Amino acid sequence: MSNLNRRSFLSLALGALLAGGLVVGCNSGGGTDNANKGPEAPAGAEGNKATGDTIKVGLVASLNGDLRPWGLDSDKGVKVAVDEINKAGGINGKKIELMVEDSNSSPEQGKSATEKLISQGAVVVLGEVASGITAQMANACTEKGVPIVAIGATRDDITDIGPNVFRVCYQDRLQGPVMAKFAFDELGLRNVALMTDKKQPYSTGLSGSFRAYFEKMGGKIIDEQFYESGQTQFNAQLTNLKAKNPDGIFLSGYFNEVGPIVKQADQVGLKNVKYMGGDGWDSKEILATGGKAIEGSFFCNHYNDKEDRPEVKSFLEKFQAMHGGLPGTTMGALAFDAAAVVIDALKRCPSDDVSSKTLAAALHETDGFRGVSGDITFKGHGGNPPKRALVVELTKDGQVFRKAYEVTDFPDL
Amino acid sequence: MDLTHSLLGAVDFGLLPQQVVNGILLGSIYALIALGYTMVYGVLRLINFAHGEVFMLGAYVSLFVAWGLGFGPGPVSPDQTSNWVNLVIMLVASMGVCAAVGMFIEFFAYRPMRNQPRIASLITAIGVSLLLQYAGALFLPNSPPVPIREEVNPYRANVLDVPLKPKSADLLAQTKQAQVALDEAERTLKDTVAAEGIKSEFDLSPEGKKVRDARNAARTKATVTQNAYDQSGLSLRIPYGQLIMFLTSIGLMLILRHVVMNTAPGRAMRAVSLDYDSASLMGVNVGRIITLTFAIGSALAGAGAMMNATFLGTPLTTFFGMQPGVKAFVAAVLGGIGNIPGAVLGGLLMGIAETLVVWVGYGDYKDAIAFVILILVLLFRPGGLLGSAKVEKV
Amino acid sequence: MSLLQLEGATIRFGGLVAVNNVSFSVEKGDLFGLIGPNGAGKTTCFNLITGVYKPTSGSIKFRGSELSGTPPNKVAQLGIARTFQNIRLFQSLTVLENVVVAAYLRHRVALPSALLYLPSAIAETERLKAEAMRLLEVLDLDRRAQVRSADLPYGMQRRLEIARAMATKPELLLLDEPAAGMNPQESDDLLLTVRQIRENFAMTVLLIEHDMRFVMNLCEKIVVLDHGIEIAQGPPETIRNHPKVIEAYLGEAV
Amino acid sequence: MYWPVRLASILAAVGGCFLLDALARGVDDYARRLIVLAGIWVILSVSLNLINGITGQFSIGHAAFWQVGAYTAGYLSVTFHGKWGIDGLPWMILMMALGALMAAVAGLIVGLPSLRLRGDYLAIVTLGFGEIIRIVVQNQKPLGEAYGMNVQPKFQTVWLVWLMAIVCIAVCRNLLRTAHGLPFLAVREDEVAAGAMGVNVTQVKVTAFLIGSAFAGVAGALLAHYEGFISPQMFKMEQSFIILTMVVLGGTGSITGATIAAVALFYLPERLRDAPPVTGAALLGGLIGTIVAVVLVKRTVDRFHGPKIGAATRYIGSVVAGIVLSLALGAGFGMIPKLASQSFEAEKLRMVIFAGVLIILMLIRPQGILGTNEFSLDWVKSLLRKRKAVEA
Repeated sequence: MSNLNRRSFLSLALGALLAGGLVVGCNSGGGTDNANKGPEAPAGAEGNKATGDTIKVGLVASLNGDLRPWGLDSDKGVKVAVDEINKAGGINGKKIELMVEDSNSSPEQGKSATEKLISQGAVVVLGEVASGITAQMANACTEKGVPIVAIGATRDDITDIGPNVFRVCYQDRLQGPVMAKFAFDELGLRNVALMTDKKQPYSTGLSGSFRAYFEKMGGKIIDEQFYESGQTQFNAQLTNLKAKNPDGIFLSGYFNEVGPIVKQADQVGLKNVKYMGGDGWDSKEILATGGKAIEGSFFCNHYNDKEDRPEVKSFLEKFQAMHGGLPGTTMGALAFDAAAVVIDALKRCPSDDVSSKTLAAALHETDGFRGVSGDITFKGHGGNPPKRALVVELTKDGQVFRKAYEVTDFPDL
Repeated sequence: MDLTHSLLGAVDFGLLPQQVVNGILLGSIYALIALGYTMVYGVLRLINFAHGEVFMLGAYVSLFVAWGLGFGPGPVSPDQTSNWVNLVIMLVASMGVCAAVGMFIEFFAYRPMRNQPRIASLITAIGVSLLLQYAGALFLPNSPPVPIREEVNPYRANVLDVPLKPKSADLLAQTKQAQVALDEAERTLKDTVAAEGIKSEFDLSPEGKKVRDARNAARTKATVTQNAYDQSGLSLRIPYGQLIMFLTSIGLMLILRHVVMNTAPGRAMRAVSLDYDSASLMGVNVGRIITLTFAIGSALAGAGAMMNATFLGTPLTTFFGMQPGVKAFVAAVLGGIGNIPGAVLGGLLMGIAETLVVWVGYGDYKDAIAFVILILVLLFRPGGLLGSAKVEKV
Repeated sequence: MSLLQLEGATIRFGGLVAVNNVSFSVEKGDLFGLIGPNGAGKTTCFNLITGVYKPTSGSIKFRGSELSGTPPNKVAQLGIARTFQNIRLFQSLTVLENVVVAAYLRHRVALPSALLYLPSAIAETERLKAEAMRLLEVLDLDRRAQVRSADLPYGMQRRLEIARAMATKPELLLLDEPAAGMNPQESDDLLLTVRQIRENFAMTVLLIEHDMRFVMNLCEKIVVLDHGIEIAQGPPETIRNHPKVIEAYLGEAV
Repeated sequence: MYWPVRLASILAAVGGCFLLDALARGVDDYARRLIVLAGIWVILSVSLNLINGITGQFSIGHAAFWQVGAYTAGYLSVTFHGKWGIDGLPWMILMMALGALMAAVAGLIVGLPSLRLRGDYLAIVTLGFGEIIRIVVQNQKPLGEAYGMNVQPKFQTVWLVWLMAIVCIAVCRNLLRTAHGLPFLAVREDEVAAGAMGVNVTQVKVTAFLIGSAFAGVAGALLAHYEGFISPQMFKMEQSFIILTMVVLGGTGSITGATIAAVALFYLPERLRDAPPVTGAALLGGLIGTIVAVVLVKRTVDRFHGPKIGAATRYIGSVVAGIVLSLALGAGFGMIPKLASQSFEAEKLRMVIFAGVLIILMLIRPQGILGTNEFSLDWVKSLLRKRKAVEA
């Protein structure tokens, strides 16, 4: 029927093969072969080796989609670091060739981008800012034996994916307890409610770690309300919360929703309540969306651009010079750190053998690297450097540094 | 199903009236956007997937107008004040630009497809929607997402308090007392901080910490008494913004209904929606009527966008139209798509349903409930609540 | 026992009684006409018989068993096939495919074997196609078998509708204005064809028609409806002179 | 002649898949991944084509079935793998079967309302169902909530994916080749007439949903075990739209069209990764030039009925005019310093180009690449014949 017959079937099968063959033809590069691979970690995953007079470094960033603001910042941050080393003559005479790919804020496109970078010879992959995408990328990198340095993926289990998964940010494992401790000890809060963005793995993870530590300290989590990013009205959740008499509310989501939530909480009639959150709050805009109600709230951050450490100052100057403006979010700094820590490790690689393998080894040896967001040490810590976490207060003039916590402040973690 | 939260344990029936009010206010946003959807669908039978993006553009227009009015991205001087005139300017600009954009999209993307199967226009609509999202992201400020400054809307923070049952006078006194005590404690703490010569209350000496603990205790007490006072009576809190949105959607519904029922273009719209070819044979300028419909529908999206952006302060990205767009479409179908009061009814119903789901403690299923209700309603009334399922002539 | 028997069949749409207490019976082998002015409820009658609508009250019996409430496809399986007033062909299918759809009713091979393209399914397809081709020959459409049905000229589309209905091998064939829009020549041809069908396929035919000449020449029994009410019944001669019928038609003309 | 041809084509299909697999071993992982994902998209597109194109049921929630399949297979693998004493290919086959089964159950649940609903109402119900599934999954602790879940064991082969794609294509094609497919087409064309001809409309619709969703379930199982990781993000609403777009773009009801469109639409954004950066001036100029070219081509399509040669010249003329205009405008806008200095990386543009191509294709060829035709030698021949006839 409808013009279908035997021949069309064959032509179809041929067409399919042809389509496949075309792609094969376009992309035939010298990758390693591990199709039909079993579940175990690959034995022959050797990663890439730098050849010629450049060292290829890949970056996956959300240049499109929901995470675009963070993606653009991480793109800029990495470029500052790469530009700096290349202007200084590169590493042992080899320039860094930065290859940027878009993840379109989606995990599977992030993975495609990663595989593309690896197939093009990247010895290391940088990114992403979101844990969900990073997890996919880490899977791909682990299979190929290429190290990955995550920028802002704070979810705890990301680094469990493989031995060469690194990150330059702290973990939710720390971030939650930091805020819990701060709430309990410094703010004197005892009855705290949570509001969690169910669509964001980041938010659910952070709420969980906050809850666990706060309860461990003797505080009470009196309620947890849920929403999804993209929603705009939260009166229903807040009305519920008000009836529970919280003295503090921990908002683990991103600032897009946090601002309006706090604003609406004021309208619902929540008074004298302290609002707290994680690094997802980090943005200048939260003051505009949260209005007066959000002033005097606290959240956990990686660094503060008003710190007078030399690293911060010089980073901000370089960023300003290159991009004509300051980074909108912390991701600029973290991305710079991710690139800088890789550059630092590349310098320690044997100059005749710059490869994924030697780089991973060098990364593991990183000890006390002075990053913009604080010292980074992988040595003895796997991919999770013991980073400090800052508690900052939102005032009408912006973020004001209030208290810093070290990992050592939490011996019970 | 996740049974971690027990159903009835979390329910506080005292909150029900407030939650229903919340639901109505939430629904009025859906209703406002759904009106535009239903207009376009009613006349053209086209699911205008780009409606959400027109809504998004409307919000950006409001943003730019707000910037132009002096409420720019930079710091705003404290004496910079706004009034309703500014809001009207934003509203008119937003509606106007959206109407233009709607007509533009109709002309370039939908008109050429008019004699094609409807699914083809649907795909074009999806294409337009993607294009506006991604192309918008290149040119419009969205990194980081930008909100409209709250200062531009002086009514945003206001709340209408409708007392149903008076609150306890005793508790009021206690609350005031607690607040005074808290203020006192804050002052003491401030003095202590100044005396110790440190930057903030978080670097206090052990003695100073005691002062702070006292302040914390006072704050907790103030919170508790305040809440007790609030809960001693029964009053409905209605934010001005949402109230205005509610009244606007009802008003627009009445106006639209009047236009569609009692005016010449309205009659033409109905004629086109009933039978396209006959209408054109009867001398209706179908092209113009469709353009007009798109203009009105898009202008409504513009109105909704302006209110959403200024009253709720949602930060804008070029992707933020998608979700309200889909929700509004569901509301329109729920009420009976093509039916103007149906769109409002559907929107309000969805708002109430979503709110009640949150009320019983299932906020994580909030976005699903709209669809569950939709499916149930359509199973029993395939034409939606107020719509009539078309009986096909055989 | 009559082949088809309507007893007090009634259907209301809201306030409108489209068919009001209509009773008539069609015997096996009849060439039965159903006439009346526009809006008399003729097509609604067809829709009641074929299960498109369920009667509000009254009964419709086919070979003695109740039809009302039976879904259209079951009615077709029981042996009643129809054509449509406003042609409803499967437009993007070919002429042959249109007929095979109807013949598929009597297929003997289950779906899985078709999905696997087993020989049984191929043979079955060939059988149904051959069957359909024979019907197309009867209606003189065989040379157009591979044409998209939407591309056929109007008269042929009407004939294809009949061929398609016949492919279900019905005992009772309902024709809804088969001659509508045809010129006198075409309509005469059709008349012969319908007679031929009845002879060769032993079918009973119930038809709605506006063309009085056509009905009077063809039908042996006629029922007249007006405003949903049955106003006359009998052989063509009786109907021709029936005062109520004349009034109904003349009234319409004025 | 039946069995020899049949066996030969089966062998050709299986052999072709292994050949592809062998070829894919020679390329890098990125290219291989694209080949695999393209296969998965082909399954999705062809299976939705059965529901949407062939049976005419307007479903825009296909990603939901995909998700059900993926999570079923993923969860079962994580929980039970290694406990039932099977591994490797048999396990994978089991997972595909179970994923298909669960997706078919979901298809049944969605198919049932379709008995009462038509067109846009059905569309919104399927869309809603997709969202419900996503939200329910997102709230399940055992399924990893919003984060998703790691799936072990991985099963990463090219041949299996493409074999399933071919099976899916073959099933749909077999259906259409026999008389059994006609009732499906009849339901699409006219439900009332189909019912009157004895077609059990209910059964046909539900069958279409069952088969279509089962294949989407297979695609889900394949994806879960290929990626080794699944998350609700991967099955969001936009994915359903993309699948739908593939079907419509390929030509409603055309299996080959769905296949070609799936491969093309999947590769397009990936290919665009390599496009060079453009300046603001060039972008603006190109945009206007493209619009003009499209309007001109569209005008020819709609209004020009002369000989083919004339049409062809007009097409070429339109495109040339578009290119010349974009170059001229690009140079013109280049005078404006702000536009000249602003550079857009292709990475940031690719989704815009994707959307643009989509709109342009629909405007120029709304019936889809292949219309309702299948791609075959006969079709090409008939096309050529028609063309000759017109020219003569």
